[in-house]
Order: sequence, then structure tokens, then C-alpha cells
Amino acid sequence: MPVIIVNQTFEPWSELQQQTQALSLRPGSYGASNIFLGTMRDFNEGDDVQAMTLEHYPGMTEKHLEAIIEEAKSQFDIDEALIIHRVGPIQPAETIVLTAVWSAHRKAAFDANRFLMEELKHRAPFWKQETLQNGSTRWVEKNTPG
Amino acid sequence: MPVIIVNQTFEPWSELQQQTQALSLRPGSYGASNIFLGTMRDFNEGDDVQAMTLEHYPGMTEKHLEAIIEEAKSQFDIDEALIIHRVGPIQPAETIVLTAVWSAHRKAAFDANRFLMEELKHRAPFWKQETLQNGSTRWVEKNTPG
Amino acid sequence: MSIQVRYFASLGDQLGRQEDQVQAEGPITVAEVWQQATDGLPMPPNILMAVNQEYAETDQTINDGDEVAFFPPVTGG
Amino acid sequence: MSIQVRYFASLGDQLGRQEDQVQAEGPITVAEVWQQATDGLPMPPNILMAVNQEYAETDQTINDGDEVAFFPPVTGG
Repeated sequence: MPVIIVNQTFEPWSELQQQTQALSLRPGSYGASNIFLGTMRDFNEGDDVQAMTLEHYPGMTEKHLEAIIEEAKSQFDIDEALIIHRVGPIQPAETIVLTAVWSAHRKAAFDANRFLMEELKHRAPFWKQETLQNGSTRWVEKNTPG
Repeated sequence: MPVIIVNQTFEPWSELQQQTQALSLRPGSYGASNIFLGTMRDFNEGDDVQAMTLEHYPGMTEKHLEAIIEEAKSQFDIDEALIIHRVGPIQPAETIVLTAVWSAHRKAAFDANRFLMEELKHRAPFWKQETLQNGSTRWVEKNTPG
Repeated sequence: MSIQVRYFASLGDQLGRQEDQVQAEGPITVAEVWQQATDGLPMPPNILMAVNQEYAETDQTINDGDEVAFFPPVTGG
Repeated sequence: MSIQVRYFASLGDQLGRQEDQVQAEGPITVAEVWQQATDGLPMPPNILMAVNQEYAETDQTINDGDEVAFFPPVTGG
């Protein structure tokens, strides 16, 4: 399954190792992999952030992430792509999102992975709510430009 | 040490986990990581390849990789960068190169990591020699364009 | 006909609920679903909407059993 | 003065050796080092050169104790 929504912390590198083995990637067939990790920072817009909650739209989220992967596969010369995204409560330094692309050559790997992240940021129904140090919460209004 | 030359196979994800901990990266301080892996394919230019040997210029190679990292740090808003490169005999499906960049936002992580790979491909003194299925060897004449 | 309406994130907080059920006699647009569900509340600027989990515009016509959702700009990743 | 010369990859194979030691009386350029080390062999096209592990051109002047290297286009990564 190239789209995975998880509601608990995961170690990105061991998860990636597992998922790589689960994908239909013949060892020796691909020459390039590009991986992006989005990690929760403990500050944002000048404030200390102590926690975050990620809301999503179950069903629509998966559907759109799968569509983004299909589009990446049709636009770029890639073998496989993977998106793992957290939902629910998240602590600083935890991984929010992991995207990965495997291809024959490096250009497609870089281009396709950037495409995955930009499309995900703009289209996938996720919403971040931050909890500040004083315990108050606020919804993140918009993403940083890519 | 952000530049590592290794003469034996390494598991990229566990190596990355170790190196991330060794770098001066405060957990929660960075929001984006981009990782590129170059992997040995078992075919090239229409021929099956059974093994590869990577020659390098000890001293000059490290010096240039370190210079490339310094340039990336001065040109892009990034926190840290890492290059791990194999030398010596390599088997198909093994990792040849791993580059990684950590930054606050995704754009710098993507741009800087691509910069690392392009500069490495053009400037770092490494040379690939392929061993074909019939046992004959040939030097790779030039890189694929990025 | 019966239409399931869902609200997400800050919009759900503002309305004080995550869903509504709207009843309609004939053809109805997304904008009319919003009007009916919120008792004529002006639609906040930048609001996004989806019909059956696909992005939609205010003038899209809704069928019986459709799911309509309203939510603020997405901020994942 | 004494100059260490190194050859890498296919160039080392073609020359049948990985290094030479060149002796010179006065100032000498990279091109002259090549001439002397290879007994006047024409320099292959696309060849790259380095002096003390920095990329250099054929007209760069060499000092005593310098290390000069010649090699084909790089193909790492």
C-alpha cells in the first residue's frame, strides 16, 4: 500500500526499510531514491509549540494521496512512490510526513518527490492545530510556501 | 563528520539514523529533511552489470565533498548536510551514495540536496568501473545528466 | 432527499458541531446546502468544499445520499 | 625540484602506471609536467588535472613538492 495513515509515532528509517521491502521494487532495478521527511518543530511563527494535533478527513485523505501518487507516476519516469502521514496528537521532533520515490535516475526522483510534497500540501485534507506553551490551542492558517 | 567515505556495504537507513544522532541537530529544531540515495543497478547502457569498482582520489575527494557541503550551507538556508560515498568493490542493489540535508522548510532541503548531488557528480573525483556478465570490465565514460 | 454535511478543523470549532443532516425536496446546490445547514450564515472566505470526497464548487448540484463537506485551507505535510 | 604525478581510472590503465616522479630545474607548467612524464604523449581530450588536489588548467605553474594529477571525467554518485 503506497499510502499509509498512522496515528502513532513511527521511526522513519526503520519504517522506510520495511516499506521498501513491501513494495514491488526489484533490488538492482532502480538507481535513485529520494526521501522527504517533515518533522514537527517545537516553535512556529515566533511561539514555542508543545504539541500538535492533526485532523484529517478519513476516506477523502487516502483517496487524494493515492491520486497524487498516480499523477506522479504518470508525469515522471518513476518506479514506485510512498506516502506515510501522521494524524492525531504529535509531539515535537516526531515525523509528520514521509514521502519517497524510487526511479532509474536522480532527476525523476527529485522532481517526483517534490511534486508529491507540493500536491500533498495543497490538496490533501489535513489540518494542524498547535498547542502553545501556555496550553492554548490555535489552528495553523496556512502552509509555508514550497 | 559530514563527509564519510566507506569501503564496505552499509545499510542506508540505520546509517542515517546513527549519523543524524551524531550531527549537531537539536530534535525539534528542523522541520524538513531530504535524503537522496544512489543505488547500484544490475544493468547499464543495455548490458547486465555484475559488479562495480569505485576508484577515488584519497584526500582530494574528501576535500571537494567538504567544500560542496560548505557551499550548500552558504547558498541555502539549511542546518546540516551529510554525504556518505562508497569506494572499492560494490555489488548490485548496494548503496553507492547517500546525501542528506536538514532545514527549517522543505524548499531549502530539496534545493540543497539536489545541489549536493549535482556538484558531487560534476566535481568529486570518483570513477566507476563496471564488470559485465562475461567478466570483462569497462570504465563508465560519463554520468547521466541530472 | 437526505444530505450528510460535514465540517472540519476550525470550521467545526466555529460552528460548534462536526456534522449536519440536510433534507431537501428537489435539486439543491452546495451553496444552498450551506445556507440550509447553517441557517443562512455567510460562508467564510477561503472555505473549501467537497462532494463525495472530491473538491467541488458552490454551484455543484447535490443528489440524494451525497456527502458534502466544508473545511478551511488544508495544512498537512 | 621534484614533482609527484598521479594518474587515475582509465588513464592509469592506458598509461600502465598510477604515478610518476618528474624532476625539473626551473618553473614548469602542468602541460610540461605531462609532456615530461609521458615522453611527449598527446594529452587525451577531456582530461582533467589537479594541482595539490585542486582542479587546475594546463598553464598553471608548479612548485617544488607539488602533487599533480591527471584523470578522466569523474563519474561518482
